Amino acid sequence: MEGTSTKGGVLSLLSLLEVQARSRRHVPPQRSRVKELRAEAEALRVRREQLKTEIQTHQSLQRLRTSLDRQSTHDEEEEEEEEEEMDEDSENSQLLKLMARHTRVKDLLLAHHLIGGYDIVKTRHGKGVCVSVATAYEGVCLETYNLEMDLKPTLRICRHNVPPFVPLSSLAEQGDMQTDIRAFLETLSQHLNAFAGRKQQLKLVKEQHKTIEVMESNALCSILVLMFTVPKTKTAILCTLNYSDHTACLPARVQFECDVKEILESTEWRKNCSLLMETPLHKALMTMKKMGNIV
Amino acid sequence: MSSLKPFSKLPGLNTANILLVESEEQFQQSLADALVEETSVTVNVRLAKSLPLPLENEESRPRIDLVVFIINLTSELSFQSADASLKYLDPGYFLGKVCFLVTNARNASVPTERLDTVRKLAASLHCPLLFAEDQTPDGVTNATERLLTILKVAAGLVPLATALYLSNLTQCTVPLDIDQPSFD
Amino acid sequence: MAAKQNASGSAESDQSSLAEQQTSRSFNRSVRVAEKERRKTEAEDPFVPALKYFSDVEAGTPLHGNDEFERNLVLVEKVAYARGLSPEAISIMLEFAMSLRMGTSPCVRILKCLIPATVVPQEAVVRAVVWLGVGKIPISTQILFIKWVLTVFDMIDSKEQLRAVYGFIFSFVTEENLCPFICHLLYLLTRKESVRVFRVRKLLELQSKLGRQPFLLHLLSLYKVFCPELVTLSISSRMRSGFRNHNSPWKSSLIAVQKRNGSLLASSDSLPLTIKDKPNSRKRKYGHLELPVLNSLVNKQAQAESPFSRKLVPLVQLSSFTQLLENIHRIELPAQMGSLLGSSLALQYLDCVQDESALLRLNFWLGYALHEEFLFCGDGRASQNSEEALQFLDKLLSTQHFLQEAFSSSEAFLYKFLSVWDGSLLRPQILSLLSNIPVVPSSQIGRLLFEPLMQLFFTSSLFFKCGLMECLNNMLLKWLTWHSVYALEDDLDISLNSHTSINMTLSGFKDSVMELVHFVGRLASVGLQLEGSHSLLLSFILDFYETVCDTFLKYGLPLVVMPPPGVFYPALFSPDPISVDRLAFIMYRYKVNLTSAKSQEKVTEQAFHISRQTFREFNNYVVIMVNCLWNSKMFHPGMGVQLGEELLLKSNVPQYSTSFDLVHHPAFLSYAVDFHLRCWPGRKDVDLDSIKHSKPWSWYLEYLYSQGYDGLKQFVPAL
Amino acid sequence: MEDSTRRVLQRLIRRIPTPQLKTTLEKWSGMTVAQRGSMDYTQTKWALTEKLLSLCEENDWTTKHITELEMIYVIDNPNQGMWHGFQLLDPEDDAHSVELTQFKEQFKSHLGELVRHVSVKIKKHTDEAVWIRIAWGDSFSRPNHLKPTYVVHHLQTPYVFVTGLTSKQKPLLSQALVLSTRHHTIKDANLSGRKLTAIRDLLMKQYQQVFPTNFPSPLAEKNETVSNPKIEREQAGPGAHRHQMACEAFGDGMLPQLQSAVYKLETKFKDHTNRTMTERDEPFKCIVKFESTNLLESLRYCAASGIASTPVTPLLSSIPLKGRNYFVITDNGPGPSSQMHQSQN
Repeated sequence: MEGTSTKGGVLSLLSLLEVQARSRRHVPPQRSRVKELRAEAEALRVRREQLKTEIQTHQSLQRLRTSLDRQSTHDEEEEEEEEEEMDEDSENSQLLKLMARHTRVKDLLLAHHLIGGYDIVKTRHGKGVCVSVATAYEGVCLETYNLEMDLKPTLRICRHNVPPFVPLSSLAEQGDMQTDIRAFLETLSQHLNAFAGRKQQLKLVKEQHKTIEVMESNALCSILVLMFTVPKTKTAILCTLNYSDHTACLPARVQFECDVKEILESTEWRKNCSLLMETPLHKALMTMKKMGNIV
Repeated sequence: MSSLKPFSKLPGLNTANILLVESEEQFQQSLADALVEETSVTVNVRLAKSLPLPLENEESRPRIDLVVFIINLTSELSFQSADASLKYLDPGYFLGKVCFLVTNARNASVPTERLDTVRKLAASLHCPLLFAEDQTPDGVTNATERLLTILKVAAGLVPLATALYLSNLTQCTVPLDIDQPSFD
Repeated sequence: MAAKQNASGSAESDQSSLAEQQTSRSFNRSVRVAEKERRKTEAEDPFVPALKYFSDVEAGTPLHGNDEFERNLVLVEKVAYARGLSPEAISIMLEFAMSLRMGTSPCVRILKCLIPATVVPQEAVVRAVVWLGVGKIPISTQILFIKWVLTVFDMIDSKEQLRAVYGFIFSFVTEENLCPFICHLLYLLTRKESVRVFRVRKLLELQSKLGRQPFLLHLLSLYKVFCPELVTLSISSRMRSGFRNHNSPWKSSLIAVQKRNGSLLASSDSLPLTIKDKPNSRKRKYGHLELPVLNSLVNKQAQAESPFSRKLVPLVQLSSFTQLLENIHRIELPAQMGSLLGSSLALQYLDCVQDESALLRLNFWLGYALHEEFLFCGDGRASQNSEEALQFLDKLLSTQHFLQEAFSSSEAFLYKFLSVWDGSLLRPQILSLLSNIPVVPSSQIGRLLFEPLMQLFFTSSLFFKCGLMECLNNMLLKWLTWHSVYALEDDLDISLNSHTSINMTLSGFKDSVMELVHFVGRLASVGLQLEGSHSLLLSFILDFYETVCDTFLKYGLPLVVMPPPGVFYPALFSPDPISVDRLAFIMYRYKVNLTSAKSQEKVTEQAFHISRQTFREFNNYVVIMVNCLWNSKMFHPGMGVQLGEELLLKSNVPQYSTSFDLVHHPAFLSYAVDFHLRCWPGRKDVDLDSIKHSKPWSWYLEYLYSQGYDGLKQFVPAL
Repeated sequence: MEDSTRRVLQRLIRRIPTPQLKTTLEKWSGMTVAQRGSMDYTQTKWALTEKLLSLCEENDWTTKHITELEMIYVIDNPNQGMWHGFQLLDPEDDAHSVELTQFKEQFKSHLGELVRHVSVKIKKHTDEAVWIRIAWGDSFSRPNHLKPTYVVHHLQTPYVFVTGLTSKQKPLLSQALVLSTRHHTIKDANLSGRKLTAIRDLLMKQYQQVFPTNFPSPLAEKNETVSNPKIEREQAGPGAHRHQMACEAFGDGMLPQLQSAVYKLETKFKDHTNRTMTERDEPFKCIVKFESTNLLESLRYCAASGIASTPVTPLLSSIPLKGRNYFVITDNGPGPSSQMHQSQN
């Protein structure tokens, strides 16, 4: 009664066999080492051929490209000799030409994108466009922001990932978007770049100047309160940077607070003030450090 | 729409090609992975959400030896899409080159009528109706093996057996209602 | 001590009180010991005063800003969630909550924390139920209470008093929101005597009002099991699980407490493990599956409660048969049903006592569990190949083997399961269950068995094919055995199954067997063809025919069916000698059966008539075998295998006619060569034909017999 | 010390699950180092509560301390209770130069003018979020610290997140906020959920949005799965497109965990033949509620797997787009109602 009937029964043994058979089937068939190597060599050869041809086409493309570039700059007669040079080329020169053009255009687009131009993509079968605005600070590419807009009936921003504290809607109203979008995008990108710049500065400050305490900051990075300490006297100086112009990376107002007034009277601190107004924060602080005004 | 034809292309040497149609695209992947493990013949698997298949793959697509419709009984949608896909198959396929694979048949949330409809469909097309346990690895391997058994025959790799012959033996039949009360 | 009281309380009524009390004491003792420990631990902690507070806080004490109440309740909750509450604690808290002494608001919170540590005293539950009647408890809370009862049902130490108020509980079904839960509770409490006409009428009335609600259907179907004459509506077996599990509010904490008390209970649980599977498999229905320890607890209850499983050990000392009868009669409700299934002694008595209602109950519950677990599983438990399922089926199997017959419910289940089976899930169990099913009338057999099996057989792997062959062989064996056991010489009416009252005439039985044999014949021929006559499959097939060829002599069933050519030839030409030998043996047995049948036909009048066809087939086969093995007259005209002369010539096999004699037959070639070497050690060039000469031939045959080919040995002289 | 303080403390400790209790108390200034050391967190909640109450006696903590503690806990576990989003409208010119200190004063004073008994506590969280805890009283009763309102605002942004606010207190709070943030009006953003973070991310667009672009990010290029050459996906193209559409509609990567979205459809019966129904003036109402542990995830899956049609119907896509999860759809043209039907499948 205890001995359960299926255990060890013929049926369960059959199942066991089946499992074993499966496991046996799933080991790949033994192939001799030599065969493998041959196959590998063959594969490699094929690959090499492919690469060769690719290189060739690429080279010819390059030649065409250069010629095209020259065409756009230089004058005709060279272009002609270009032409005949082309003619002795193989019959698919036409195709190559097209490809060349294509690559050229693409490169141009890319360049435009890299230098921070907005690139525009048609969406929903031309019913809308998607504009992306890249931001950068001191040659460092930062976030890219996107706007998706309806074209009909009127130009309208329907989707975007611009942070909420950037007054997008008001910008859209002021720089009247309908008439010239370019201007609007211009201002927007100013805002965004400035914001990105400020954020970057703050980040850098936090990284580079551990001795300086960031008392307060906000999401827009429009207000920044720092705490300096004067080396010898160890007096604390509270520095408030106010970026009231949101399209700028530099503060519009800088003010120091310190219970030892005469420090602030001193010329060097006046200089510091202007320094902070003119140069990016982290650099300014660097110089101030060098001057020995702050720790 | 162009319909898929069983004999429009030449068969490959010692190869069998199977098309798994499943609207949910869940089970087909694991099945496919298991199917291509087969070493005795080279099995090519094509996965589709529904028929008709896109025209652009027309050339690259090999001759399909077996079309499997995977139906998840818990979802009405799954059945509907399979049903809708059927009309894009050449009648030639229904001579033993189509089969239905049903999952979740033992699930409590399945209305009994649905299973009956699937049965009726399979029976009316003289196709085999397989059941599979897609949850457990064993279930998957088993389903794979059963498909392979049919596929090999359908691809003409089994001597003395043809697709039509096998499907005659295995085709689904509509059961008269087996609802004699079971608790007395 | 709750358990004790009501044990003696119920003692007045029934006369088996003596034994019962003893055992209930023995049980109570263990609990009491546990209690003592608990008391000790509680002595120092502030739990006792907290309980005290709840026991004698007077009604109408303000609740708001009542920190004392708050603190005490927190205390109780803490204990409850940590170790669970002792029986007294439960009675006190339940009493407090349901009596609404401090209004309805604390009710829910208290109910939620009623986690029993060991058992729930039943009279506490009864009182609470009474409060349901009087108190103005909000309906949601009432539902919560019933849910709680359902959750801890198996931990209620005894159900006698609950049953006593069956009618009272029943009266709640009219309350629409409570109805499902009440039905569930009734379902667990119902006994034969509690089924009454007016109750049935009430339920039917409700059904007409609420529609065919599953919970009503289930209660009704249970009623129907007890009193089929009262319940006349037909209940579809495909009905879904009616009672969902309501244990959600307590589940996690229950698990936790069980886990913690686990060790203690495990130690105090002295139950043969045979009982264990069933409760947990039933538990699954109510979703307690994840409480392994609860099961042991349940078993403890089972032990405490069902006098039967309790007397497992002293069963031998049972003096009077009447006592036993009572005990069997008082086996109650699934958990106990399970224990019943588990223990062989119980089954033994059940078998000889033939308690119809108990069997009905068993079947009902079994069919239920099977459907629940394998046909209508929830999303979570889609993967059924779990250990429980396995144990469950194995248990069922061993039970069936013990009883030598299948439960009709499991049979019904199998038919449904086959139609959705993938062919691998629990294959060994399912196939061996299948091999137990009683004879299926030939009108049904095709639809119920053959069609699903065909599809599975031809699409599944070789191993499944072999398995199915094995299974069908066993099925045939069982049928034949039943026949030989139950067939009465004087009349041909045979009852095939002592419990399921299938009676069929001998001819009917013969038809079924014939159907089966022919079916297997079909499967075998095509199967061999598809699998390239794989020798493993072939051997399983030959097993089957070894059974078939002896139906008359071994099992006295007047029936002889020859194997189809699709089996005969692959066996004859198979490259392994064993198969050929076994074929020879089978043919020999056929011969013996046929001859004896013929002789009987001569002597007795009412013997059966074997068709000329059968004889013709047999003779034909024999001729072929002899011709190709011995006389090396292969492909002679007038034989089964015929080929055009020119074709054979084209094949340019030298003297093709000899190519399948015992010397050249691929199966025996190696033997021939070996024999040749032994016979003429000197000879360099092997000339097998030289074996054909009369003397060496007889030696050769001797040599083959010496290698253990008895089939051939018996076959040859039989010619 | 007062009884009320004790109760506040008791309630608070019961609210804080034992594992968090330690970390929370560590951050709190109310206890001496020795006292912190003396805490044994393996003890039961009950014992801990007792211990803290006794400490409360000896350090005589005021309600201030306790609320301090509460704030620490709430700020660390913000995803509790129902949070509602509000949006400040038409800012004044100097709205952008509002900074913390002045905001603090302004808010306190404004609220003080509106309500006699109110205790306000403002705390700046590390991520530029300003947390405000308000315990309301009215002109007769003292502030009730058991049911405080929590307000979260990011300076210079037009969004405010509130929990535990009754309709009675709403106008007061609104006014105080509007004035102290230099805006003219405030409106309900129709966005609410159990997870503050989710609501915040959704409104402030702090989740990964996807836009159509010529220059796919290197990440997107990288994760192309190398699959078995024998397996070919026939409709790979459309699938990818569907996925792209889904991502453009709902965003990529981890999405804000929104639990529900409610659509209220109000439509008039239009049929000339049936006057009586047509002339009913109150509209037919139908409410569709989508619920899930992470609704946006599920919607994205629906779209990506083709269960829901792409391009995604505005009704669904406007959840992340407009940042709201409660919509009322009335008959202005057949458009929305038809979409409604679509959105249900």
